[in-house]
Amino acid sequence: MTSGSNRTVSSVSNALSLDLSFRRADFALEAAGAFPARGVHAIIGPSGGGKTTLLRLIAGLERPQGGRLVVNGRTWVDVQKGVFLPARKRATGVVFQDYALFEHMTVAANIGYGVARRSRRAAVARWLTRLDLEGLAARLPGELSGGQRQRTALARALATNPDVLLLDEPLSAIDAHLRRRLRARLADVLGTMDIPVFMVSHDIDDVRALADWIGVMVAGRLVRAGRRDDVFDTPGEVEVARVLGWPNLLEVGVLAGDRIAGRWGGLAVEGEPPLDTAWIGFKPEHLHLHSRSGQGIAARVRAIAEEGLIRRVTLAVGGGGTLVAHRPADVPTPAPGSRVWLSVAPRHLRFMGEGRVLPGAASPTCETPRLGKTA
Amino acid sequence: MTSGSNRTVSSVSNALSLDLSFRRADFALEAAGAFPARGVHAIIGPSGGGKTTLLRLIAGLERPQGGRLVVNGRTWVDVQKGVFLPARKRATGVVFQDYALFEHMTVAANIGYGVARRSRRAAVARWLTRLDLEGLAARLPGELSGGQRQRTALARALATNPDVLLLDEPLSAIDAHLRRRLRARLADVLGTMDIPVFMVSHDIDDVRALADWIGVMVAGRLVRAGRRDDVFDTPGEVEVARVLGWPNLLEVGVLAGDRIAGRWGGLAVEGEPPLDTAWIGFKPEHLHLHSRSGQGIAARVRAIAEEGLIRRVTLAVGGGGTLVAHRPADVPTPAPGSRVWLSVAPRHLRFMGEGRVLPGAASPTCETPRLGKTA
Amino acid sequence: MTAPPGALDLAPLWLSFRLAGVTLGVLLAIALPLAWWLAWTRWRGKVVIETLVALPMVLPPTVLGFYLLVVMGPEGALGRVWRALTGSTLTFTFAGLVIASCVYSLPFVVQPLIAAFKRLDRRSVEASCTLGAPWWRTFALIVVPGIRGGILVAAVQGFAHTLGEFGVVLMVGGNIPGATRVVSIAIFEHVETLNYEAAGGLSLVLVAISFALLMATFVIGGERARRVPA
Amino acid sequence: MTAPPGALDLAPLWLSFRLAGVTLGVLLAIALPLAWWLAWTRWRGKVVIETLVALPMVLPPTVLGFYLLVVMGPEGALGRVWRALTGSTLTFTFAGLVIASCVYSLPFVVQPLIAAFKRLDRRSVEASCTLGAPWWRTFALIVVPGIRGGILVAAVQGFAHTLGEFGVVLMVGGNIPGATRVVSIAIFEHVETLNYEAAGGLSLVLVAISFALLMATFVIGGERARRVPA
Amino acid sequence: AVSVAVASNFLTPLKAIAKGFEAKTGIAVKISSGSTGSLYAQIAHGAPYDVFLAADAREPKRLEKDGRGVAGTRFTYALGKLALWGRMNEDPRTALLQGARGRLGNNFRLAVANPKTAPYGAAAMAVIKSLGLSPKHLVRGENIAQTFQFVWSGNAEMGFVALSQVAGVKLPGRIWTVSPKMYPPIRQQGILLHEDKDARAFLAYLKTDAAPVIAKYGYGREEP
Ligand SMILES: Nc1ncnc2c1ncn2[C@@H]1O[C@H](COP(=O)(O)OP(=O)(O)OP(=O)(O)O)[C@@H](O)[C@H]1O
Ligand SMILES: Nc1ncnc2c1ncn2[C@@H]1O[C@H](COP(=O)(O)OP(=O)(O)OP(=O)(O)O)[C@@H](O)[C@H]1O
Ligand code: MOO
Ligand SMILES: [Mg+2]
Ligand SMILES: [Mg+2]
Repeated sequence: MTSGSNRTVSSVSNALSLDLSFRRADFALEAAGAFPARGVHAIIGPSGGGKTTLLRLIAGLERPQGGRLVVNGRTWVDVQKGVFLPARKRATGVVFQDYALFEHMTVAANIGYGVARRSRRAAVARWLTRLDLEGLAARLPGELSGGQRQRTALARALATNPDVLLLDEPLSAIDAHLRRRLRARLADVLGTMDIPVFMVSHDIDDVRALADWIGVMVAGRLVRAGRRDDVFDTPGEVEVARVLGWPNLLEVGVLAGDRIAGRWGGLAVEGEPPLDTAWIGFKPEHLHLHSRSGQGIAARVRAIAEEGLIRRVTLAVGGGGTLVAHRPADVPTPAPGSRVWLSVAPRHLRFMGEGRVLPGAASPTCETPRLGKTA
Repeated sequence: MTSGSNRTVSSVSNALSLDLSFRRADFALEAAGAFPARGVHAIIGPSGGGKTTLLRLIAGLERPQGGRLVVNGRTWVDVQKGVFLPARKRATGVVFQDYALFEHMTVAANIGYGVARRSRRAAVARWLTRLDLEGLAARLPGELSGGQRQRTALARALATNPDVLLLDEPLSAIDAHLRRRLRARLADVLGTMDIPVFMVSHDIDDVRALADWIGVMVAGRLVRAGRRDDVFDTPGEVEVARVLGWPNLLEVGVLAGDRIAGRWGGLAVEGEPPLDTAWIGFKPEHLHLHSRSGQGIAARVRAIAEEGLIRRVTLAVGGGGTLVAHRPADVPTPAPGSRVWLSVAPRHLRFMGEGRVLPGAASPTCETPRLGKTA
Repeated sequence: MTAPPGALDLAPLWLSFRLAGVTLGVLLAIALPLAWWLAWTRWRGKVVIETLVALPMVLPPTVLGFYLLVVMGPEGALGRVWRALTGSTLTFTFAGLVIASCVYSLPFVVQPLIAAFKRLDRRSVEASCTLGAPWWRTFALIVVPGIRGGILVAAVQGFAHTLGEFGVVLMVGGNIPGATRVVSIAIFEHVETLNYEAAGGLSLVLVAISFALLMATFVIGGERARRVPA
Repeated sequence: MTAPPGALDLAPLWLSFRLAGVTLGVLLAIALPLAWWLAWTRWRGKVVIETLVALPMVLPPTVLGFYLLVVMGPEGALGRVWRALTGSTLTFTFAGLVIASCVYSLPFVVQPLIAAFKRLDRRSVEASCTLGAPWWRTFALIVVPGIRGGILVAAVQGFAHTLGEFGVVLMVGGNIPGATRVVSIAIFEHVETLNYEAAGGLSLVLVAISFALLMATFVIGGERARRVPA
Repeated sequence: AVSVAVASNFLTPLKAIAKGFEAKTGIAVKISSGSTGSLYAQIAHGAPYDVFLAADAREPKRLEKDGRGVAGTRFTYALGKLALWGRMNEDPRTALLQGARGRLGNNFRLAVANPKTAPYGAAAMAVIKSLGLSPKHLVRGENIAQTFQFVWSGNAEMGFVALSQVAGVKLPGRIWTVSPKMYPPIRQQGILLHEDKDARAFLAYLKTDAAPVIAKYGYGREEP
C-alpha cells in the first residue's frame, strides 16, 4: 500500500527480461518473464520451491543450463551465445537469506564495501541512520543480534545503488515493531529507485506493503505472475492459493452446468466454470453464515477466535473438511457447536487449476506485467 | 488459540525458576521469573534486546555472573555456590536462530543425533514425517533450502524429548502456507509435553497461536511478563506496546483530574490515571471516527488501505502525529483528505509507563505466572 | 649387508613406514588435545607454548638430533627416566626413533590442527552439547569431521616428513641395520658412497609408494563432506 | 672464517633470515594461487598435483639436494635455462638457494593454504562479487582475511623450516661464507668438529631470535579477527 | 657379531673387507656409517658399536683419552690419498695453476671438502696454499663425498677428492694424484670401543688380511 502508489510510468520497455532454465540434482527450475524498470516483485512460494535459486541466477551466482537474461538492454546471460556476465559485473544488490556478512569487518566497513571510496563515508553514515544501526558502526557482525545482522546486510546491499535489487527475505528476522518501521523505510527507498526489485518473502503483510507484483514459485516453476491485487484476488492455481494462505479450498468433484459439488456438498456458481477447474476457493471474509437451513452447505461451528476487529470462525463441513470464516467482531456469531449453513456470493468464488497435474498448467501461467503501474 | 486451551493444571510447583544476571561488553541482562511445568512462554522484544542471550543462559551456553537457575527441583546454576551444570547435562532442546545444523551429516542423522540408539530409527522416522521432511532424509543440510534447514533443526531439538524446550524463532524462515501447518503441529506437539517451552518470536500471529504466556525483553530486562491475553490487552509499558505493534501511542503532557492532554489535543479518561503514566495507547480497532466536530481530537484522513475484512485508516493529528484506525470494510469510511474527529471509549485507553526512564520500572514488572493456565 | 649386490634392500623402507605410522599415531594423540587447548584457551601465556611447539623447526635436524641424543642418552634426563622405567636405553632403539621423530614433526602436526580448531564452527559444538552428547561423542562426531581438512594436512605432513627426515634419526638412531636404519638413511648412504644407481632405485621405490599413499589420502580425504547416515 | 676465535660469527645468521624471508615471499606468491586453484577446481586430475606438491617431503633433504644439484647444475635442465637467461650459474649462489628452498618448503606452505581455502566461506566471496568488487579486491579484503589462520601456519612453517633446513642448502649452496653459508650449516659444522660450545652458542642465538619472531607472529596473527574499519 | 661404525668414505672398502672376514671367521659384521663427527657424538652418548673407523685421528684420540676406547688399540688402518679431478681434458694441475694466475673465468669453481670437518679438506687446503691459489673460487663440500658430487654433477670444474673415490672408476676428465709430500698425512684411525673377542679378531683382520683390499680401493698403508 505504501509503496508504488504515486509512481508514474517511466518507461514502456522492460528493464529486465529473463527466460532461464536450471538443473541441479533432483531439482529443476524454469522461469520466464519481463519486468519493468520500476516496481517491487515479490517472489513467494513454498519452502524449497526455488525462490533463492532464481535470485542467484539473476545475481550471476548460479550458471543456468539454458536461456537468456537481459537487463536494461544489456545481455547478462545468453547460454546459446556463450554469454555469462560474472556476478561482480552485474550491478545487483543482494541481501542473502543467511546474511553472508563479512565477519572480520565492522558494520560500517560492511556497509561501505561496495561503495566507491569518495562517497563511502557519506553513504555509510546515511545507511547507518536509515537502518537504525548508528551505535553499532564499530561492531563486528559476530557481536550483533540476529536482527542487527540482517539490517547490516540490507544496508550493505542498498548502499551500492544497484541496477537490480534482490532481497531474500529481508525482513524475516526483524521483530514486529522494527519491521513496521523498516518496511516503511524500505518502501520509501524502493520508491526512489528506478530499478526492478525482487523480494523473496514469507510474510503476506510484507508483500502487501511492499510489492507491486507477485510471482509464485512452486517446485521450480513460476506458476503465476501478475499484479499483486490480481494475484491476491484470483490465485488461478490451487498451489498459489495455498501459498497465499487461503484456508478455504475445495476439490471439485461433480461439474454440471452452473452447479459444482464435492464431498462437502454443492454450490451454485455464476455461469459455467472453466473446464480445467479442479478446485474452488474463496476468502474467509466472503464466507457467509446462516442460521437457517436450505442456504448452501451444512456445517458445525468448531471454534471461534478473536483477532482484534475480526472473529475467526472455524467450521466443520461434510467429508471431514474445515472452512474458515472471518466475521466482524461486532456482529453476533453462532456459538461453538451450533449448526449453521454456509454460502458464498458467486462473484467471490474462484476457480483454480490443479497446478501441478493439469497439462494446461505445465507452462507457467505467466501473465507478465508489461507496463509500469499507474496510481 | 490452538494450544493450551484444553490443558489442565498438572502441578502447582514451578518447573523452572531463574534469577540470572549476565554482562558482556556494553550489554547487561537481568532476568527473573518462575515458570510452571506446562505452557509456552513467548519471549518478544526488539532486536538486540537479549532474547537469544536469555535462551543461551538457560541452555548453559553462557555463564551468568550471578544468580540461580532451578529446573524440576534440580539446581542447574547457582553462582554463589559455584554450581554450573554444563550444557550437555541439561536436558534442553534448542533450535538456534541460525540453525547450527551438522553440515556433514544427513538430515536423518541430524535428527537422530541426540536420541538413544535403540529408539533412534523410530524417532527419526516420526520426526521426518511430522515436519514434512520425508523425501529429504538422505540430504546434507547444504542441499536444503532455508525453510527445510529450519525444519530439520526443529525436528532435531524435539526428537530428544527435552525437559525444557528453547526455540529461537522456530518459524521465522517458513512460508505462510507451511507455517500455518507447522504452527498447528507445533501446537499439537507442545500440547503433549509436560515441560516449559520458551520461544523467541517476532511474529505476533505465532505468539497468538502458540503462547500461553508472554515475556517482553527490552535492553536486557524482562520489562513485562504475564498471561498472553493480559499482555496483549494491557502492555503496561510503552516499550511493550511498541513491541506488540500498537500503532497508537501518545505521550502524555498534561495530567489533570480525569483529562489528559498532549500536543495532539485532549481526552477524557475513566477515573484518574496512575501517577507514573507517561503514555496512553489504544488498539486501532478502538479508535472511532466521527464526521462532526466537538467529539475528541481533530484529525485528517491521510490514507486508506483495504486488508480483507478490515480497512486500515491512517490519520494525521495535531503535533505531527499519526494514528491508525481499523474499520470494518462494510462501514462507510471518510475519503482521504476529509476532516474527522477521533474518540476512544475510556475503557479501551491504556496507561503506560515510560519503561526505560521511570525508576519504578527499573526492576522488571514481572507478574510471573504461578499456576498452569486453565481452559 | 644381507642384500645381494645389485638387488635393493627393502627392509629400511618397511622400517620407515612403520616409524612414520607409529609416529603419526603418537603425534595425533598428543597434538589433538594440545591443539584444541591452544585454539580455545584464553590464557595469555599460550603464545609461549605455541612458539615452543614451532621451535624445533628452526634447528637443523642434525643439531636437534644432537641435543636429543644428549637428553635421551644414558646420562640425559629423559634417558635416565626411561631406563628407570623400562630397564633399557632409549637411543639407538626404535622407541627412541619414535620419540625423536615426534619432537621433530610435532610442529607440522600441531599447527594445521590449531588453525583448523580455530575455524571450527562453535555453534555446531554447542548444538551437540545441548543435544546431550558427552564430550567424546561431540569430539568424534562433530569436532573431528569439522576439522577434517586440518587433520588431513597434519597427517600428510606428519607422515611424509617423518619418512623423509634423516638428520635426527641418524643422530639418535645410529643407522643400525634392522633397528634404526630407515630408508632415508639408506638412500643417503648410497649417495655418500657414490652409489647413485642404488640411491636412485631406492628413492624411486620410496617416491612411488609415497605417491600412491598420498594420492589415496587426498582422494579419500578430499571428498566432499561424507554423508553420515542415521 | 673471519670471526675471531671464541666470538660467534653472526653473518650466517643474517644470511639465513634473509634466505628464509625471500623464500617465504616467493613461496607465498606461488602457493596462494596454486592452493586457491587446487582448493576450488573440479578437475579430476588435481589430486595428482596435490600429491606431487607433497612429495618433496618424503625425500631426505640431502638426497633431494643431490637431485637439485644435478638439475640446477650447468648441465642440468634448469641450470641451462638459467644460464641462458642470466649468463651466470645457479648453484652456489643465493638465487640457487632460494630456488632449492622453495622446492623443499613448498609443501609446507601449500598444504595449510589448501585446507584454509577449502574452509573459506563461499558465501562471503559471493557477497563481495555481487557488491561489484574486482577479483583482487575480493582476494585482498575477503579471501586473505578469511584464510588468515592458514596463512599464519603457512608462513610460520615456510619461514621456520627454511631457517632450519640444511641438507638441501648444503648441497646446492656449497657452504660459501657470505654467499651460501647459512646458520644451519654453521651450527652443523660446529657439531661435526666437536666444537659443541660454539654450536650451542649459535643455536641459542638462532633459537632466541626465532622465538621472538615466532612469538610476535603468533601474537599478531592469533588476535581475534581484526576490525577493518570503514 | 661385530658392530662397526665407519666414516662414510671408507664404507665401500669396509663392505668388501667384512665379506672376507665373515667368510674366514664366520663372524657377522654389522656396519653403521655416518660422518666421523656424528659417529663420535653417538659413541660419546652410548651408541652400541664395538669398533670405530674414523676418517681422522682426532676423534679416536679423544675417545682413547676419555676412556671410551680401549687404550692401546688405536691404529691407522688406512692413509688417505688426495687426488685432483678436473673435468677438462687438460692436465688438471696445469689448469689449476692457470687458475691461480687468474686465467680462468669468474664462474670457475674448485671443490674442496670442508677443512674443519674433513681431513681431506685440510689436506687440499695445504696444497692450495702451497700453489698460491685464491680462496674465492672455492666451494666447500661438507665431506669428501659431497665434494665428489660437486664435480661429478658438473657444478665444479675441478675438485680435490679422495683417490679412493676416483681410482678404477670411469669418469670424465683427468686426474692428478697429488704427491703425498704436499699435504700432511691423512691418517684414518680406528679404535676398539670395548673389550670383545670378535671385535679384536676383526681389528686383527683389518691390520693384516685386509691390506690388499685397502690398497685396491686407493688407500695407502702407514709404514709401521
Ligand atoms: N547447494 C545445494 N545443493 C543441492 N541442492 C540444493 C542446494 N541448495 C538448494 N538446493 C535444493 O534446491 C531446491 C531449491 O532451493 P531454494 O533454496 O531455491 O528454495 P527456496 O524457494 O529459496 O526455499 P526457502 O523458502 O526454504 O528458502 C530445494 O529443493 C533445495 O533442497
Ligand atoms: N558474541 C557477541 N559478542 C558481543 N556482543 C554480542 C554477541 N552476541 C550478541 N551480542 C550483543 O548482545 C546483545 C543481545 O543480543 P541477543 O542476540 O541476545 O539479542 P536478541 O534479542 O536475540 O536480538 P534479535 O532479535 O535481533 O535476534 C545485543 O546488543 C548484541 O549486539
Ligand atoms: O667420511 Mo667423512 O668423516 O664424512 O669425510
Ligand atoms: Mg530460500
Ligand atoms: Mg536473537
